[in-house]
Amino acid sequence: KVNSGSSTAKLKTETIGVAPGPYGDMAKDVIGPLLKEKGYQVKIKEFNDYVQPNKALNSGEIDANLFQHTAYLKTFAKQNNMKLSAIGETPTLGMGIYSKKIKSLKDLKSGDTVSLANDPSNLARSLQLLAAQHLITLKSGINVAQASLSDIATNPKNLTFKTLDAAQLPQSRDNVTIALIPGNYSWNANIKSSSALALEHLKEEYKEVFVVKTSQKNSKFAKAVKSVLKSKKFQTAIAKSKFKDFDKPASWSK
Amino acid sequence: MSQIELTDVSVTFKQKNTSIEAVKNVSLKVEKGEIFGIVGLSGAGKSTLVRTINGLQLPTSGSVVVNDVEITKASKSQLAQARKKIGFIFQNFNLINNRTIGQNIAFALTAGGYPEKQQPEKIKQLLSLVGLQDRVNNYPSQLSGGQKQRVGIARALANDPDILLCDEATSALDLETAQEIITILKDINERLHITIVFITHQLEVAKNLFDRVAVMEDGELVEQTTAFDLFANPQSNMAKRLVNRFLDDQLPDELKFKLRKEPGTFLALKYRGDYSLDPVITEIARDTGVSISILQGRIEFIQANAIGTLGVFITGPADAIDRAVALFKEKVGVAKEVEQ
Amino acid sequence: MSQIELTDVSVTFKQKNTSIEAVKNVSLKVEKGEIFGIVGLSGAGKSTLVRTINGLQLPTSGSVVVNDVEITKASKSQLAQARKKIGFIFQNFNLINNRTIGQNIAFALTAGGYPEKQQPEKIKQLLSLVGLQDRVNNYPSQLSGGQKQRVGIARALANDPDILLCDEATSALDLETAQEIITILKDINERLHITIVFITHQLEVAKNLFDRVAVMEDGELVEQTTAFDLFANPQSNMAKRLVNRFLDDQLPDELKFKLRKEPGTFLALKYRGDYSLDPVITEIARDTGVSISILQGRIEFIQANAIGTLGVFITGPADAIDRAVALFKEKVGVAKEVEQ
Amino acid sequence: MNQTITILQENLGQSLWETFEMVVISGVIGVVFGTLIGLILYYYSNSLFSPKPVVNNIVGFIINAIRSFPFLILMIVLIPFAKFVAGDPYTPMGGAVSLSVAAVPFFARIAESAFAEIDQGVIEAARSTGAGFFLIFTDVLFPEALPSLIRGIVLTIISLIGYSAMVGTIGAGGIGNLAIQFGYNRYETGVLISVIVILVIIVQIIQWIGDRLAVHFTRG
Amino acid sequence: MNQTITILQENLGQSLWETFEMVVISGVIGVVFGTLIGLILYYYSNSLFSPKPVVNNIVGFIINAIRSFPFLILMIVLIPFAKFVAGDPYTPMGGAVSLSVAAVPFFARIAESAFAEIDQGVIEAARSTGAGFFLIFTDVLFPEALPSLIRGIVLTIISLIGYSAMVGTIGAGGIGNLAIQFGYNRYETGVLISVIVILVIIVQIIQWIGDRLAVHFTRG
Ligand SMILES: Nc1ncnc2c1ncn2[C@@H]1O[C@H](COP(=O)(O)OP(=O)(O)OP(=O)(O)O)[C@@H](O)[C@H]1O
Ligand SMILES: Nc1ncnc2c1ncn2[C@@H]1O[C@H](COP(=O)(O)OP(=O)(O)OP(=O)(O)O)[C@@H](O)[C@H]1O
Ligand SMILES: [Mg+2]
Ligand SMILES: [Mg+2]
Repeated sequence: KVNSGSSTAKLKTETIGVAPGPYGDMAKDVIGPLLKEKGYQVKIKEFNDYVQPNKALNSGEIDANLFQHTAYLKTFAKQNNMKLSAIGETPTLGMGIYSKKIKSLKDLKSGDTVSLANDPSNLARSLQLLAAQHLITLKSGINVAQASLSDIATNPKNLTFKTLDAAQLPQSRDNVTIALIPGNYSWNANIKSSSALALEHLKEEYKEVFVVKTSQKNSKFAKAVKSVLKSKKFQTAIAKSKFKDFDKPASWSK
Repeated sequence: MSQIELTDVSVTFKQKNTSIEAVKNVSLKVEKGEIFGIVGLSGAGKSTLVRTINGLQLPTSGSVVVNDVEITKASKSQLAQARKKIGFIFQNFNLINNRTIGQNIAFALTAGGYPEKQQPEKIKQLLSLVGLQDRVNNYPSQLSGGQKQRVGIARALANDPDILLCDEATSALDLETAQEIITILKDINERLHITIVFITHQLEVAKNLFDRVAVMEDGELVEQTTAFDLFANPQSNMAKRLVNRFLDDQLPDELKFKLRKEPGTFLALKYRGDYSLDPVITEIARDTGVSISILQGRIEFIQANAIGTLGVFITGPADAIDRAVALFKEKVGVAKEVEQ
Repeated sequence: MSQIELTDVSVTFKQKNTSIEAVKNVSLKVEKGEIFGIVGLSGAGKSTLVRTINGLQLPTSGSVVVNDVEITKASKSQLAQARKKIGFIFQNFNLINNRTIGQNIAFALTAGGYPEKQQPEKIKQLLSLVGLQDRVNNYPSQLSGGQKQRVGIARALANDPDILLCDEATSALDLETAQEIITILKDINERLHITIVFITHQLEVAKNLFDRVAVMEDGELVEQTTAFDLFANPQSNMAKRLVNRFLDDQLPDELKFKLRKEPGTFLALKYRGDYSLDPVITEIARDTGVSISILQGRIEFIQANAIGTLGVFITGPADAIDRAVALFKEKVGVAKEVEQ
Repeated sequence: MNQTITILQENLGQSLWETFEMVVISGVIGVVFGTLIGLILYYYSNSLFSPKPVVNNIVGFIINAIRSFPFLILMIVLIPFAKFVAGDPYTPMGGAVSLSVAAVPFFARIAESAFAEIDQGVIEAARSTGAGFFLIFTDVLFPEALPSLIRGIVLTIISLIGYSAMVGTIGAGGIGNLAIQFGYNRYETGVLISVIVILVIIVQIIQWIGDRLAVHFTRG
Repeated sequence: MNQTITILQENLGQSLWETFEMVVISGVIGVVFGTLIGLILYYYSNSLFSPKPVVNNIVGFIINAIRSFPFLILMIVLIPFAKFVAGDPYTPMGGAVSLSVAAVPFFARIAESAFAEIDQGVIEAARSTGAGFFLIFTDVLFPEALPSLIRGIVLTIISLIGYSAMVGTIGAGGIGNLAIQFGYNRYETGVLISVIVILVIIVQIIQWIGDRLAVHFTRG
């Protein structure tokens, strides 16, 4: 029934849930126009939260979402018994360690404070980043995707950890020694990734994915999204947009 | 069966260390169409007693039966039903502050099931009865004390009650307005045979209004009698105290002093309903030759009998005075010589 | 300068469509140590007038000067200072509900700067003055109407005020308690020379208590006179209405009916302070040979003068009666024949 | 600055409308049912009516239990209910559901307090007429408590405006959420300040109207 | 289940203590300063005291302005202030700062309403003694408003417990945050339920005590 006609009257509206950050804008400003060409009017619904966009998707209130990475999606789907599927990756901005107090992680002194996000997904990533920088070690045998403060095995620098709402992290640099800021917030706060003391090595499983219900995985809309995300047009549009510095999906380099 | 029957009613207020027995074993009956008064000193328990009649105060023990309904055991709806026919005029008015006078009365009318459409007319009528027809849209705070009391009266009369309980319903009113109200109450009582229970400390009111009267002292009912006998023949100490203070004015000190310098004898003649039409004074004067001047006194006509005291000053020859005093003692029954 | 001087005081309450002139151009002076009464019908403007004296009600126009302080223009602290020496007894008590009787009085004491340590003693004293010494720890809701009023009186007396404003301070009290209070007030007035302004509709109170009295009608001050002249010689219509109702009891219908069947004449003798010590009745009886019986009446001693009315019934030969009536008319001044 | 204006132009109108929708719906429901429940609490505790501690305690317990939920949790727990009531829970309507559920017990306590302050003497007089409870409510309790209730309504509405900022969690929108999405999550200070200025004006107007009404209905 | 118990064992004690700390501090500050401001609002609006619409409007405007901030935004805006007051803003103490700032205007309106309900006649009588305002406050306004104030305090404390769940945003901890972090973000339903049960019990106890006190101090 859906044609690729250009008449707006015939456009089918699809709602995409997003969380705070650049991905909503990406969905609206870059993906939206491309989908419109395929006959879909994209409506963005903003959630101030990381749980509800999946719940809303699962219960059919929205048609897709774009706010999470694969690791989060897997854990969430498993824990909540949901059948959700990623149907394509988008460019992603990684987490970084930033500071207004020190110039290098080497300057960290014993007892310095570290702010990190309090939501499980970002917290786990932050801990992994700290571990990767050898600031802490994590217990062995844990699920690193769900690591929490209690999973810290050693903390040689005696760092004090402050878990905050992720949006608070950029501002927290005034009050702590270092802050681990997820990409979307550092981007929002206009913090240059070049100023980071360290950057996350963005694993594939931390790339942002476009998610629909598994049962809808092969719907016309899903197919349209897939084709948009794989298209050259999308890559050029990203290159011209403010998202041009984001980590590209692995498939693009091929 | 009487319209109101209290049997052995007691009300005790429990407090931390003590308890106050406001009403002690009071039994009384009020018949339909009667105007029944309750008098007593401040704090005697009058208000508390009357409040048991419409169930505002549950007695600690005893039974209250009104119109054959046992108030103490009545169900909620029975009680509401009973109350529709019992008007209550409160000592402290208890008007709805945020509603106009008219709305205050409309409330009572609606409560009694008076048709809404005819209410404005009835409200006008009730308010003009108490002289407040032009105040229908005023709020209670815009009225004087006496005006508020009159609204309370109008409200209590709204539903043509069978029984009207009045707790010092005229105490905030001047004599003229009070007497107008009392005339209205008496008229209603006569026309509609409603029963009125009326607390007052104004004995003028008692005298003009009551058929029977109960005297309370410290929670107890110390006397129950007719209004006339209360004044003519008080039995209890409390009744005597109340009535004597009303009837027997004290001779002022200045007068006593003046009299001391004059030759003569001062007598307080007690009229107790029998001698009023006999020309006692002139007869004795003629018989003994003394001169008698009337200094002071109060003779009330209560239910067509004269009751009161007259302070007279007797002058003349010493022996004539003695004879006159003796005659007065004999004729007027209770004559009392006042020490000068 | 007088202690209280009101000059041309008017108070108008504005309402939506109308405005109520509660007080109209009232000027009066009250001297130090005087007991000044205000009487009038319900709604006459008495409370409103008195409230202007301590600034609770600002006059719409006119000036109020108390102890040389212009109340209408006083600063906040001047006003507070002035009020410390003005006690006010409210018509509706206005006690602090959530504080005990003792605390209510302690509040006034503290306000007046009474040393905290001596307060319990003073409170005891004040409460026993009004007969409530055992109620110091009770809350107002646990008191009867009259008891609350007595607490209000005790509170107003707490700070040994120079001026005491009493708005129907005894209206909720029985006669006995009221007279006790009045004795107390008189005593305080005599001992401490405090000035008392007293609103009442109880003319017994007026008679016993007042030096001078103002009569209000519809917001206007229609008469200002001594207490004696109010009763002896009322000038304004309103004063006459008030006084006559107090002094002249109506002859009951039953008696009129009875008298009609008897041969004789009914006379209402008006005593107006002059003839009390003259044995008028016995003299006239002797001179004319008629018999005179006293049916009803009230003779009050007000400031050592007898004032009142006596209803007498004259029997005897027709011509003798005529002569007696003529003599009464001549001697008692204002004798009035009552149509039968 | 330009950015701010663009964002406001795009979002302000709708956000305002969403907030209006949510606050009006939950305000009305909160006030109506809150008054009702406040009345029940009052009725079953006042010695002049029908003191039944059991009923009072049960009702009190239920509304306390609801009040015990942090609003965020309440919102989540209520999603199925919101879906049942509003179809799509992730809309202003859905937000209004949880706001209403929060508002009812809040206002119930305010109403209970307003009724409890009424002079017992006036209620005695009302009872003495034999009036039914409904009439006593409409003609005595309500007018006597009205000034208090109005002040309570203002308190509730302003609280609801505050709470409505949180419904962004379930994507319900509104002006508070606008402030959070842009001002908080995206550090668009211009948007934040604009929204707060607008909120201050709205709150001020509501307070002003409420104060005026409260004074108007105080005749005592 | 085991997981739940472990989490509770590890966190419950401290979270409870943090909530207690925050609610008590902000409750006390809110009630004390709220009463004060409520008194100011009352004083400058009541015809028996010193009706000064200007002062009243300015104070009213300031507290309305504070109330206009969504709590989340308020918290963020106040971080520098919290840092100044509490040293480290990301602590329960820091949370208590924003809770206090929110509680003061909330309670100010409650107090204002409680004072406004007092019978004018009683205040006239108090004024007639020439008493100063402070004495009138302690001996008349306060006791007469006390039952209302107590009910308002209960309302405020319970609201603060609810709000305190949000201070997790700035890492201030507390039991509400425990529910959100574990129960909501980590799907530990056991923790969520346990926390809510605890909250229900706490709220119930506070209400119970408040009701009893309110009745006790109502002597009218
Ligand atoms: N709720 C209460 N708690 C304690 N004592 C009370 C209560 N109500 C009344 N009393 C006491 O009971 C006694 C009788 O009070 P009541 O009001 O019946 O007196 P009353 O005869 O109407 O007096 P008054 O003429 O002064 O109105 C008084 O001593 C009063 O203090
Ligand atoms: N706030 C007000 N607004 C409007 N009218 C008022 C107000 N206060 C008093 N009045 C009116 O002013 C007139 C005088 O009232 P005031 O209270 O002075 O009478 P009063 O002589 O004390 O009467 P009472 O003996 O009944 O107490 C009355 O008609 C009253 O209704
Ligand atoms: Mg009484
Ligand atoms: Mg008056």
